[in-house]
Amino acid sequence: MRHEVRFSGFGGQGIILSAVILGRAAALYDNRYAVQTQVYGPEARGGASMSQVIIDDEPILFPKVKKPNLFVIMSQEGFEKYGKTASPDATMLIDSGLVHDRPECICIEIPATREAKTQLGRDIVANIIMLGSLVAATGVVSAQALEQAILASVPKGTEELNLKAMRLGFALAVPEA
Amino acid sequence: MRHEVRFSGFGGQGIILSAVILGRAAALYDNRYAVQTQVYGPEARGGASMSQVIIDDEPILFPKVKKPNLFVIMSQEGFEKYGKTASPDATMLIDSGLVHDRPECICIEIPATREAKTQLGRDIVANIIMLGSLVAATGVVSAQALEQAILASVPKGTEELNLKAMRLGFALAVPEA
Amino acid sequence: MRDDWLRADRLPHIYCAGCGNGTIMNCVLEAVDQLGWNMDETVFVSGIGCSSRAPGYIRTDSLHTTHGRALAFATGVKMANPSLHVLVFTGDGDLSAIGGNHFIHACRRNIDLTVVCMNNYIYGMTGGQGSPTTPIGKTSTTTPYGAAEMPFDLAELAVAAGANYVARWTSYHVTELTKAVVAGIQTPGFSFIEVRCQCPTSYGRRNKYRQPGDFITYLRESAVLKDRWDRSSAGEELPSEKFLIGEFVRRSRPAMGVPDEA
Amino acid sequence: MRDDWLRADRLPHIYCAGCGNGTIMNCVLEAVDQLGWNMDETVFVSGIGCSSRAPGYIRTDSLHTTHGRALAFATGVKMANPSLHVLVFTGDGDLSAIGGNHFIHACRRNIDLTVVCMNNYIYGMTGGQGSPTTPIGKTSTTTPYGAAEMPFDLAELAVAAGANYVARWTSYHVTELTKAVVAGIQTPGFSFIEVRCQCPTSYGRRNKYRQPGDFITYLRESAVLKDRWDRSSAGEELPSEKFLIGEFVRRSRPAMGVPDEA
Amino acid sequence: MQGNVACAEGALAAGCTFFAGYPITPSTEVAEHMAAKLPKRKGCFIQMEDEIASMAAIIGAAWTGVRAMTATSGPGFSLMMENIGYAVMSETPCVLINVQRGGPSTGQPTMAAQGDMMQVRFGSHGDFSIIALAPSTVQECFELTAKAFNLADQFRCPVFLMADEVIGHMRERITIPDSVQIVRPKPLQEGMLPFAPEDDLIPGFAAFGTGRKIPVTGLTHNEKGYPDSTNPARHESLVRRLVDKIETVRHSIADYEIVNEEAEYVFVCYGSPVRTVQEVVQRAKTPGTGYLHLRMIWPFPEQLLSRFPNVKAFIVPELNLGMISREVERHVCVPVISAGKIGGELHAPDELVAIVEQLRSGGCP
Amino acid sequence: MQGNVACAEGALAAGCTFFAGYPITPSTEVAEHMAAKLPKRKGCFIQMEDEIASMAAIIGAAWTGVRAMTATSGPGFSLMMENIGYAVMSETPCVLINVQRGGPSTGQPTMAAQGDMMQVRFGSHGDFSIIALAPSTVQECFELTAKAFNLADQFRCPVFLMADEVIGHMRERITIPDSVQIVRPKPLQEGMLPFAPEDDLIPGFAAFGTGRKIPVTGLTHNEKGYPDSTNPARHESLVRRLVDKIETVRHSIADYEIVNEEAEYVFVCYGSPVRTVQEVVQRAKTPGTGYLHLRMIWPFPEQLLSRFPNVKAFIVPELNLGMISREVERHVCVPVISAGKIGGELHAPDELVAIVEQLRSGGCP
Amino acid sequence: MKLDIDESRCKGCNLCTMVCPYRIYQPGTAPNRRGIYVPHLDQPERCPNARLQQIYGRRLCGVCALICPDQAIRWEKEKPYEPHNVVIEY
Amino acid sequence: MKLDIDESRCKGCNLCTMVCPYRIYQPGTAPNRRGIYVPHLDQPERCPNARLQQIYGRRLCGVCALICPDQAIRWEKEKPYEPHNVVIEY
Ligand SMILES: Cc1ncc(C[n+]2csc(CCOP(=O)(O)OP(=O)(O)O)c2C)c(N)n1
Ligand SMILES: Cc1ncc(C[n+]2csc(CCOP(=O)(O)OP(=O)(O)O)c2C)c(N)n1
Ligand code: SF4
Ligand code: SF4
Ligand code: SF4
Ligand code: SF4
Ligand code: SF4
Ligand code: SF4
Ligand SMILES: [Mg+2]
Ligand SMILES: [Mg+2]
Repeated sequence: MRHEVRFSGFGGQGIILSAVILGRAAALYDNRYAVQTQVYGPEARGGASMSQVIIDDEPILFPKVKKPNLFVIMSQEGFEKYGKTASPDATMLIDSGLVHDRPECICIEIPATREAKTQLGRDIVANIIMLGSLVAATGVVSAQALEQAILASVPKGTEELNLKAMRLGFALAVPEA
Repeated sequence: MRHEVRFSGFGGQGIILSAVILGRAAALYDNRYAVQTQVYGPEARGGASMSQVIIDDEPILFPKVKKPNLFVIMSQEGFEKYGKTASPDATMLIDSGLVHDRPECICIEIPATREAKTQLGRDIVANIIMLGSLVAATGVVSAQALEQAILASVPKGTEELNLKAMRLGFALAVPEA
Repeated sequence: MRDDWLRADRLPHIYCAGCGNGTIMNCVLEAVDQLGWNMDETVFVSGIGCSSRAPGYIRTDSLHTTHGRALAFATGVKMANPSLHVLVFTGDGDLSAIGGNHFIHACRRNIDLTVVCMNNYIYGMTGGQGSPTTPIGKTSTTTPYGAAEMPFDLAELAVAAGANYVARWTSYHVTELTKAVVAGIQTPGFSFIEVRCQCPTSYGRRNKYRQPGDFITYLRESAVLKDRWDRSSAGEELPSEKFLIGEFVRRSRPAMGVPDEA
Repeated sequence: MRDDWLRADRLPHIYCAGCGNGTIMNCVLEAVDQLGWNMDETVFVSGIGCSSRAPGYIRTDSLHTTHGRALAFATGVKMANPSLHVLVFTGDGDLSAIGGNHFIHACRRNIDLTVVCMNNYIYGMTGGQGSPTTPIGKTSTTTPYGAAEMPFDLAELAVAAGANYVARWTSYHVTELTKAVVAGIQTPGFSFIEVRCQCPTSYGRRNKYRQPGDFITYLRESAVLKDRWDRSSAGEELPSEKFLIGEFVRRSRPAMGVPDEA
Repeated sequence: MQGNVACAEGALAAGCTFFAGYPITPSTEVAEHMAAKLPKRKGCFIQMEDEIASMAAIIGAAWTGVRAMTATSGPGFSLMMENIGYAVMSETPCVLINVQRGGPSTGQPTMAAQGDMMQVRFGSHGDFSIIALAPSTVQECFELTAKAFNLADQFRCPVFLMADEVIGHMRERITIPDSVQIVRPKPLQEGMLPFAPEDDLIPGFAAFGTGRKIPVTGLTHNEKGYPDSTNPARHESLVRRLVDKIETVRHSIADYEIVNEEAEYVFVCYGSPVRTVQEVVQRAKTPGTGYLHLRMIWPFPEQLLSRFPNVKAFIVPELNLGMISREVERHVCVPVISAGKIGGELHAPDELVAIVEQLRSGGCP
Repeated sequence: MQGNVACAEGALAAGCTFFAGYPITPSTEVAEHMAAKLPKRKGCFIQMEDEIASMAAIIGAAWTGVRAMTATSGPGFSLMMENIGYAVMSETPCVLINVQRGGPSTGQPTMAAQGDMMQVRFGSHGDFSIIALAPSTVQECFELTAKAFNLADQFRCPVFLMADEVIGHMRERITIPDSVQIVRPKPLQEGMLPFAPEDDLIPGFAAFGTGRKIPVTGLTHNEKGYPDSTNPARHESLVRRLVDKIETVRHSIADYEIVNEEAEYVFVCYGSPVRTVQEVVQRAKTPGTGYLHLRMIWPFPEQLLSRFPNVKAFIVPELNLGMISREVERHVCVPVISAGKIGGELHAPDELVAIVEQLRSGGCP
Repeated sequence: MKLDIDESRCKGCNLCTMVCPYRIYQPGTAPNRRGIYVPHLDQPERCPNARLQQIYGRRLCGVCALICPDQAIRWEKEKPYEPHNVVIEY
Repeated sequence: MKLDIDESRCKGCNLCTMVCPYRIYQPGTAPNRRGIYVPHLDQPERCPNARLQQIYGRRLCGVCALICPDQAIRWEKEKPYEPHNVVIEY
């Protein structure tokens, strides 16, 4: 099963790191194939940043996302530039505090930045919350793989904070589970 | 009639200027065709400098000298590098005070540098003496053309000196004329 | 008034929040505006870098050139038509890394240009590599263990290379900077104004000035007035974490490209 | 002794009669010989120009590179193997025209090189075009009406750019020059020795020093000892036709490529 | 007059008033002549710190509306590659003279070559096209340099005169006309955007200082000149236009001479080897031979190759190891004999005759 | 792992201990990774003042016997052209990585392209040859970079890894072997002159400091290394050897993959477009298609084109307006379809399928 | 004249809050649609520029506008011009 | 030690004639085979280097050899070594 996941938000939210972690989870810990790409450069600064991951069971040849089926959108501009055109059968997680519009596809609202600030005191981990929610809601990678990938990717000393964020993400996505 | 004339000597003797003057005489004042080329660069410095002129009645296509029929050689090194291989039917004028060897072809000895010094007090015009001798001995261009070309080519104020040198060259080439 | 000089259809610009480049643009436009310059006779030239994007936001003829070459292009513009006012925006990388040779030669020739260097100690545009002005010990993506090379003192270099006007300020000193640009413009020959400024994204982030305000505070606190120091220091060396601000030279060596009336 | 250092099979060299480059080669070889250097651990590097041909006559490993780039190549050699002694021969054009950027950066980094610049005020190799050191008013094939641009003071530039050792002598001052090369070599970091010298062919010919001896006389007479001037001048400016000789700086800023034992 | 001086005179006749350069053998006389002449005509001669700066300066000057030129040779040409790309992208009219010498690297500074013929077309990064001319006589040095300015202005691109050391240093008599034809760029119409093409794919030109407030950039840009470098469609349409404005007219602007269309053995030649070919074909009347002499090499006018119905082989004598012969090979299915020669000497007529004879006797040279 | 990081890791695995570079998008991560890793291995990372200096520094370093590399992209690559020629002429082994972005000029700094494929072969002045590789996966970034060092040492020439932004910034899992094969230059035999070729046309190598007193120059030189730049025969034999040492073995060193020799429609591809071709040919099994995937593009192994007996047309999908397609055209007489695409996006599989279908239905795309 | 922050330009860097001698700029507390915390103005009438610009015919102080990297600060004409009565706290 | 000018190297620049404190070098008067006016030596035994080099074990003065651009000046060993009696003129 091929998944094409698109992340977007503004610079500083860790959009690219999110994609890297997801790709790593799939490729290194779930033993599937993953290719991660991103939009670079100054035009992407200030404005919306974007990053994508393809996850597949067979080797990935054509490496570019054709039609994402999963979205993680963390800013209004990101939504406008990279989320608006989502196809109706896609699933989109949005940071509900930062994105004002809503897509036509399946939409899961996660108040990640707000929760990061209020519950964990650090809005910097909002992206990890979103990742947790993404995995909980879609199972695109296994929860264990995600956890391992997070541990392998975040700065020393912040592991606990990030795992908390991940678990918070799990919880926010499946509120009553 | 195609003439291929080769000049050689050491830097500072005015070897290139000689060729330029001869070409100019032919092209501008005798209304024939002339192409002048030369050897350049630091390797030519210190060592032997060389310059050539082709003079012809029809346009000159292939512009490089194939087999010079006229030589003007003003240093021993010039002789060794550019004169030694002259074909037997060629004519060579040499500065007899500076060139020690003699070629196998027709050789006309002109003590140009010595005469320039003793008669004119300036060895710098030895090349013009050689040019005068060349023209007197071979008629490769007309004497009038040579005179005009010299006047058009030498620094202001030195015209008279150079014409004297030219005439001295005429005289040296045809001692009893 | 200054707003006339801006291409409003391109704003907001691509600079990160709190980037010093925008501030420096303001001061330069304020200066040319104070001088009553005509937009149609003014040309802005730049190389490549965040700083070098500035001319693109200004409503005049402008030349956004290749990395490091702004001064060589500007030399062509000015020498071909000395009646144009030619100003150059450049960065520390653009001016003093790849462009160092054009810099010293433009100083030497004393071409009648006004050059404003946005010195943020880093290559901002490419994401934060060390530059020839990165202070010893500071981290960047190419100096992960701290910069080990001595940085240039750009103002001193400009003086030694021959420029007629040289000054240094920071993006905090907006009024002094504006005045220096005016003074530089009014000095025939090459005028060089170095402006130390904040890059919160590429430099600040790795060196504890992630917030623009913290960076501005650092600049304000490290800057020492040259005049005052010269008077009081008795030849001591400035502590290495400080730098001098003020006018370094104003003189009248032979210059090139000065318009006839000037 | 010095003769061992020469590639006798390439002599006489291509330099014109009386060219100062040959003299400067002698002094440098004398200096390394005095220091007891091993030919097999010594590398000479140069760019392109008459001056830059010098390494080709020396019996060591040598790198005759591209025009202006000698210092960048030398940086590679030295940083890859600091135990090699690396000396650079360069010309005023090679070093300060096309190579100016590598020059100031090598000074700034303070790479442990010894650089000898044969400053003959001209591009000799290409037949006498003006260089960044041609004095105002002097003629060359590209300044037929007299040079109009201010020349560089290479020694001052090296000081401002950060070199640890800077001196200037002339091809007349053979013993002082030899000592300066020794001192430069012994100073860790970048050592720069500018040598003003005669090019009778390309410069002298157009500027009344056609004879090597006249040129040498000019050099001797225009040179003013820096120490003496500093003591006696009371801050006046040196007359423009004179220049200072002597040691400009000797210091110990952080350097790169210094071998471990040094 | 020397070829290099004729180039300078051609530029002056065309109204060139700005020269920025850096000395290099064997092109230096172009600069030296401009240094002597421009100050007397209120033009600007400036010797820059290197070739990168020289190229930059002429682009800057060109935007003030003057005709600007530089001259160099191999090593300097290599250094100009980045800014040549900038001239292409910014559509700046300018003229470069490359008096070719033996490469690679420092190589043979004083010897002739035509080794930069592929470099001039492909030496800068990315996709682009340029116009390149090559003189084979001192007269053509004058004429083609003057023409280069017109082409540069008309097509708003860098135009190259690819001379070689033989032509550059050769002295021949030339005829200088009283005046030369001058075609300046078409003006930027009122209300048009500065990078919006007209029907010929070329935008009108307005100089700096004329009130049009043009933002010039080397980034991919829109018709206003604003950067738009992450938009694939924008890049594609811009770069295709830059190429097409030159390539689509390659047959109509071709500058060439064809001798003996009936020939079986056809020389394709340019620059100084043309003279040897002429000697072989015209003077020696070597049977069955003819030639295509290209004065404009790029864009390459491949249709001219089909003007020889009886051709059995094309012979391409060049002072390199085979460059334009590659281009010929792309377009024909008869044998293409690359008669490359390096080292600094011209092909002797006999060498070319020998190739023809070998071909005629069925051999493969 | 990211493609750029894989390049750096490949270099480290191959024993590269010297990196000199200048940052430029999209290659910068190569330098950044080397900056982090080399100091820990007693190697030298140095950020130079520009790309000219970077290229110079690696040549200088290479002569001390270390493995040296730089990395850049279009504008920086253009600046390196002169010193690349020097590396060729001085027979200095070194490795350059070019992560290609959209040109000409500043163009599209963040978008992928393959627009420097002709430049790498012809971008420096004069005649020469080089070796150029192109990776299509992150794994190949690692492997081909390591291989590049071996080729550089074996052939004593600059070797280029022509990556592109897609591969450079893509993250894929890779397998890093415990060790990679390392082939160092053959030593300069006692009594041999430093530039005297052996049977393979390549001289032995001795590093500076080992007592061989080698005079290295970019001038035309004799076997001792002494300048001899006005001697035509010397130049010809030297430059021909420099070209021949690479070109004569082009078929034996070719690095490629051929799929479906029976194909009628054959893609010739390299770099990231290979992946689209694989998708079309292998996964979608588009009938009648096959491909030649070149990992080594220069020297061009034209004999491989004849391995497809049934070919009706070659299709060359490249991220440029047609570069390697030109080379294919030189060697075949069937139609060559240049499927160039610029702007930064890869060909979608459908686009290539459409070309095949149009060809099959007799149309001309 | 009325002091105004152009919300479409402001990126919330808070430099204005550092430099105004009157402390007119206060850090924003809620993000706008673009996610930016635009400062809010505390009694902007106190700004001498707002009060006196038209009288003096030139800009006074103006430090905030000069330092604002995003060209977001300006003074809009209010017509008809009426001087405000404000409490100035030194 | 014997002072000697290598005729195959000397280019006749006459710099040696300028610098020798003993005026040992005199401008040449006749060209050699290569056209060069090589200086001739006037009582070269007076050179302190010629006299004392072997005694002191190092080169003395040596200015002529240092300035000679063509590496044409050298001291050859004479065996067996015998001090010369020379008149030294100061
Ligand atoms: C020839 C070339 N090399 C490298 C680059 C990549 N590059 C673009 S901007 C830049 C550095 C800019 O630094 P600086 O001038 O300080 O500007 P800042 O972004 O910091 O304002 C570099 C290296 C380029 N565009 N061209
Ligand atoms: C890139 C490049 N540009 C120009 C040249 C031509 N060139 C060779 S030497 C030289 C000038 C040398 O001047 P300088 O360094 O002062 O040496 P000199 O000959 O005076 O000793 C020039 C311009 C070249 N070889 N390469
Ligand atoms: S990266 Fe730095 S210099 Fe560039 S816009 Fe951002 S803050 Fe400014
Ligand atoms: S041209 Fe000048 S620098 Fe060159 S060798 Fe002759 S005298 Fe020396
Ligand atoms: S102009 Fe001065 S007083 Fe007025 S708001 Fe700005 S900083 Fe404050
Ligand atoms: S300085 Fe400008 S951009 Fe920054 S917060 Fe204030 S108004 Fe906004
Ligand atoms: S200094 Fe040397 S080259 Fe000059 S004349 Fe004396 S011996 Fe000869
Ligand atoms: S060593 Fe001194 S004294 Fe002896 S010959 Fe030379 S210059 Fe004269
Ligand atoms: Mg910067
Ligand atoms: Mg010089």
